[in-house]
Amino acid sequence: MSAELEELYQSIILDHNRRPQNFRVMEDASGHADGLNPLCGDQVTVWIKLDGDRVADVSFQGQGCAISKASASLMTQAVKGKTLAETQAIFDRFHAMVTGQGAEGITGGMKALSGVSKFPLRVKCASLGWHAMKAALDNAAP
Amino acid sequence: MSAELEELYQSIILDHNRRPQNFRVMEDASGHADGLNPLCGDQVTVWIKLDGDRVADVSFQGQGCAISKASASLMTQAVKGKTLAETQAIFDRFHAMVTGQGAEGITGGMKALSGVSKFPLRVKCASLGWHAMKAALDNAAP
Amino acid sequence: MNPLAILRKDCERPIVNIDDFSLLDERDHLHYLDSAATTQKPRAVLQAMQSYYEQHNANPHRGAYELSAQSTEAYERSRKRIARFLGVADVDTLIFTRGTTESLNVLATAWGRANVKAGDRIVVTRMEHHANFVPWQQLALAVGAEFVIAELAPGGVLDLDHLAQCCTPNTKVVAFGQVSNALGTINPVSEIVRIARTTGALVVCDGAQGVPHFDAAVDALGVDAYVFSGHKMLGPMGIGGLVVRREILEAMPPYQFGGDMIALVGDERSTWNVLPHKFEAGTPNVAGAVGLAAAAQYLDGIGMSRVRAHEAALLAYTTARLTEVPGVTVLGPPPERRSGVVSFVLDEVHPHDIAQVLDSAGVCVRSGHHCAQPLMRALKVSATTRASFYVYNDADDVDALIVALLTTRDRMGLA
Amino acid sequence: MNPLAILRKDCERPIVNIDDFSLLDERDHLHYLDSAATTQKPRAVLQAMQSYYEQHNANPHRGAYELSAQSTEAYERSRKRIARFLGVADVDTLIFTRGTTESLNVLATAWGRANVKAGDRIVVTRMEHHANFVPWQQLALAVGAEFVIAELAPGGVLDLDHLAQCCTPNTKVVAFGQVSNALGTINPVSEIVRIARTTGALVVCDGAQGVPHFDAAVDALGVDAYVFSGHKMLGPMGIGGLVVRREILEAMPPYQFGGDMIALVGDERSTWNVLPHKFEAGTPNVAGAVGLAAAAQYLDGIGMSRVRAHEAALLAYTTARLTEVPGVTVLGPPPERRSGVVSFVLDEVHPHDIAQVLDSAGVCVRSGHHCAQPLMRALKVSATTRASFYVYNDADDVDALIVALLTTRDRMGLA
Ligand SMILES: Cc1ncc(COP(=O)(O)O)c(C=O)c1O
Ligand SMILES: Cc1ncc(COP(=O)(O)O)c(C=O)c1O
Repeated sequence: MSAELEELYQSIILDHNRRPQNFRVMEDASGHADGLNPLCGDQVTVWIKLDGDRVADVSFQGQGCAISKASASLMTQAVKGKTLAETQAIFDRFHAMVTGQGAEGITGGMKALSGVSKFPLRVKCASLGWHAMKAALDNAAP
Repeated sequence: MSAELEELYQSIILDHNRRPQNFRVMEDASGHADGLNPLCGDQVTVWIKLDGDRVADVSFQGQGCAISKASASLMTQAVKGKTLAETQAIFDRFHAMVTGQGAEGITGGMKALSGVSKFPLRVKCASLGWHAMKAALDNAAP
Repeated sequence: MNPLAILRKDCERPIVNIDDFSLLDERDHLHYLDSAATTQKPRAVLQAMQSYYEQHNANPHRGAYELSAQSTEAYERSRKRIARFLGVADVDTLIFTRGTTESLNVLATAWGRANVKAGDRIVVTRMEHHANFVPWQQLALAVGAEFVIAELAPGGVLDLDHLAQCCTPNTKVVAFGQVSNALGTINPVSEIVRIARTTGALVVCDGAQGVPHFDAAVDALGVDAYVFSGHKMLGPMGIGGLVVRREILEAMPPYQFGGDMIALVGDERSTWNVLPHKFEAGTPNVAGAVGLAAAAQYLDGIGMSRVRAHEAALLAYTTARLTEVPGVTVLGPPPERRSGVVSFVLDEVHPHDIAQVLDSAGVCVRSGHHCAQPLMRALKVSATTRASFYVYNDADDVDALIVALLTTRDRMGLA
Repeated sequence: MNPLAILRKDCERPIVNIDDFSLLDERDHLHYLDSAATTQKPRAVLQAMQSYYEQHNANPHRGAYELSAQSTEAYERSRKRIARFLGVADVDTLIFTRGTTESLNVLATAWGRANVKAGDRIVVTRMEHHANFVPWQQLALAVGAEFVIAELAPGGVLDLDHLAQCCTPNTKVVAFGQVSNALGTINPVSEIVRIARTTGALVVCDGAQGVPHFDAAVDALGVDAYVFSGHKMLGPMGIGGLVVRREILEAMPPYQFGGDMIALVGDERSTWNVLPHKFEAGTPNVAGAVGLAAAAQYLDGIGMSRVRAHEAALLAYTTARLTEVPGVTVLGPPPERRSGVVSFVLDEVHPHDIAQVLDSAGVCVRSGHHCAQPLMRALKVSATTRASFYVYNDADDVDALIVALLTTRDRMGLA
């Protein structure tokens, strides 16, 4: 078992995979969007509720690997309660981290996703929920 | 210049190429047929006049390389006046010769075509007029 | 010996000299279990292509010089060699294509557009690879035909009764795989053909997972069209074939237009060359054909019955050892009705994560929908993990797979 | 030095190390003058393919394991390398195909069937290769469009006035070759594009004889679609490309259906993957792409301006020396407007016989219609003899050609 693999499947990731946060349908969302990885069939839906320019609530559902599920779960934790500008900044930091451009400014559980950068094939898995979140924001009725 | 090439372009071949025999349209033919080699664009038409089961007259026209032209010219000489059965036998002997199965029973000018067997690519050239002759016989109104 | 040891012994060594496969030879700890996706190539295949380029490279068919004649000869000799391997007597009915996908698209487009009309019916099976599903689905949508899927019976086999119901008199195409790439299911071709022949349909067999693994004996199958890929049978990428009964090929319009496939090109109309050229527009992939012929030669050297037996032995050993891994469910029919493919799910672990952990142990397996989304839906899984065997695999590969699966459970925090 | 000696000096040596080309290196007396049909391959190209198979061979795109990732990486890196060579900035608009013929068929079928209607007009030129003629002709016949041929002006160049007349407002396609394979004529692309842009037509440039011989700078051409073949630019057989402006590609329906090109496959409908995958159904020819990237690398190493200059020098020397052969007429425009191609007829000798005698002197030239029957009709010849040059040719090859032509006259009994 390589050290890189240890880092990929940290216990935080496994926990979020087993017990994903905010893993539910949201009836009164301002917007939602689907994400699909045609290569592996993974699929996620993200719901967003806005309160002014703040993410009042965010949730997701879908099927996918541990990385995609944990990453979506961590995403919901990271952006809930944040302003749109903050959300964008978090997205950018996440993206920089998983594509190997450094983990600057990353806080909390999201750090556990840093191992992904060593596995370029898994960047898509880790990003699936994040891109769906961005798309849900774009779709959101203000 | 290889010996094989000398044999391919014997002077009989060159003569028939320059002054092909029976190189004319036949108005009162019993049948005619076209031959085409799509690779090189060579093309020939052969006319046949039958008298009972005898080839009373045969002619050709077209454009092609020295081998195809000389071979068609020699073909007309070989089959003119022959019965259908004799024509078939001559065709078979010609075919055996150019495909390298021996020149048994080959007489007259046709011998000059034996060099073709060393050049598999030219068998198609040499055969063009012969196949058209066979097709013209098939088309011929008896 | 205990039963497991006997099973292991039956597949203890590969049935080829592993030196023949540089990639496997040089990476000692690589356990390549993804041959259903693509196979590794023996040196003989790479060497044949290299020699062609170094000794005979020229554009075939169009040159009056010797080098071009050699190229033509290399190409057409390859066609003969492959036709012999396939059991196809009428050599010119073997058309070279890029592979299975292209072959099926040729049929669905060139034959399909000319022969399938609104109200007609096209029948495929639930277990088809997308390549033998989407072209027919799209043909049906384009012409307004009905697209019908013959479903599975329990156990991942085709429901022949349902197939028979699907085959109504207006059925114009019945397309099925010889072997499912996702499950390994070997389909009963002669029964399928018998059912399909109750209609006037074109009977199409996707042999992509057939010809690499047993004697395909294509002529004896009694189908109208048979398709395959070179890269799945030790051959190079970018070459494969389409075999169609001569009358059908002759009546079919060309698929692509250009050099070599024409007879006369007029300003307004054109006419076509004879078979096989009519269906091979443009400069052919001579080196690819030469490589594929070398692969056929190599497989004949082993003997297809030995290939089949070796895969069956690997499958039996794997099946036995998988019982050691808690939570594994193998999909599809029992091993006797499968080729060398094990498609499985592991409770609580996503196939993608399995493949990842296995990879770090040098075990290459495929995870995902295996280009068979319609099948995944019917099986109610989003993806599976698939290990597939070939001539260079042996019991060591299976052992590595089992150990890595146990590690995966561990790694994913399962008790 | 006399003028001829100066011309000879300018092309005295090949601009590559001839050791790089095994076939030419080992057959000392071979004068390969048929590169317009297909080129010889440098070792670097063969080596790149071999290394791929020996080190990274796996099915790309679909695997979660490292080897498959390497294969994907090799494939996509090749796409980037070739796009750079072509001068194409939007990498994903470079679609890999089998070659020029397939690329043009993709356009004529996928784009054409969706966009060309009865009463529309399709314009091609008189000098097109069958690959850029017959697909459009057949599209026109299939949909009831008008198929119009822009004729030549005297001297084997395109008649731009006639082209302008042909380009009526209902014109939906203007398809032309960058360079004529039969005559070597270099077409004035920017003027053709300017004329074609007076309509709303899809402007298609067949670059099969362009990109091997000078800097193609595809983006700068201002065309909508550009097509080419790998085997004519030192690359392997079985690979080539299609570059289309992104908006057009995105709006265009897929050409073939199967694995990799799909997003979701439903029982009734399917959706497609993003570019470039949407147009690359089935297992790609990774080794072919890798080989083609190596060819691009090799050509960049020489420098395309040197390639062009060397061919021009060979052409000048050949043109001068051909005057020594009685009865030769060179077809097409003056050398300045030609790439490295000499297409000629010799009084009283059929091209096939010329090629035969030349072959026995080791001189490989092409004889025939060069897949350009419509052009041959206009030139009122049934066939020509064509010598075509590339980076490995030199003055010796030209000398051998001239001597062999004199022998031919002799051999054919001409005074
Ligand atoms: C059963 C089956 N059909 C079709 C295909 C498609 O083959 P290719 O990708 O070589 O065109 C495959 C392999 O991917 C397959 O396994
Ligand atoms: C100008 C031109 N277009 C198209 C083609 C066809 O290319 P390919 O046979 O590689 O598909 C050729 C070469 O034969 C050519 O020279």
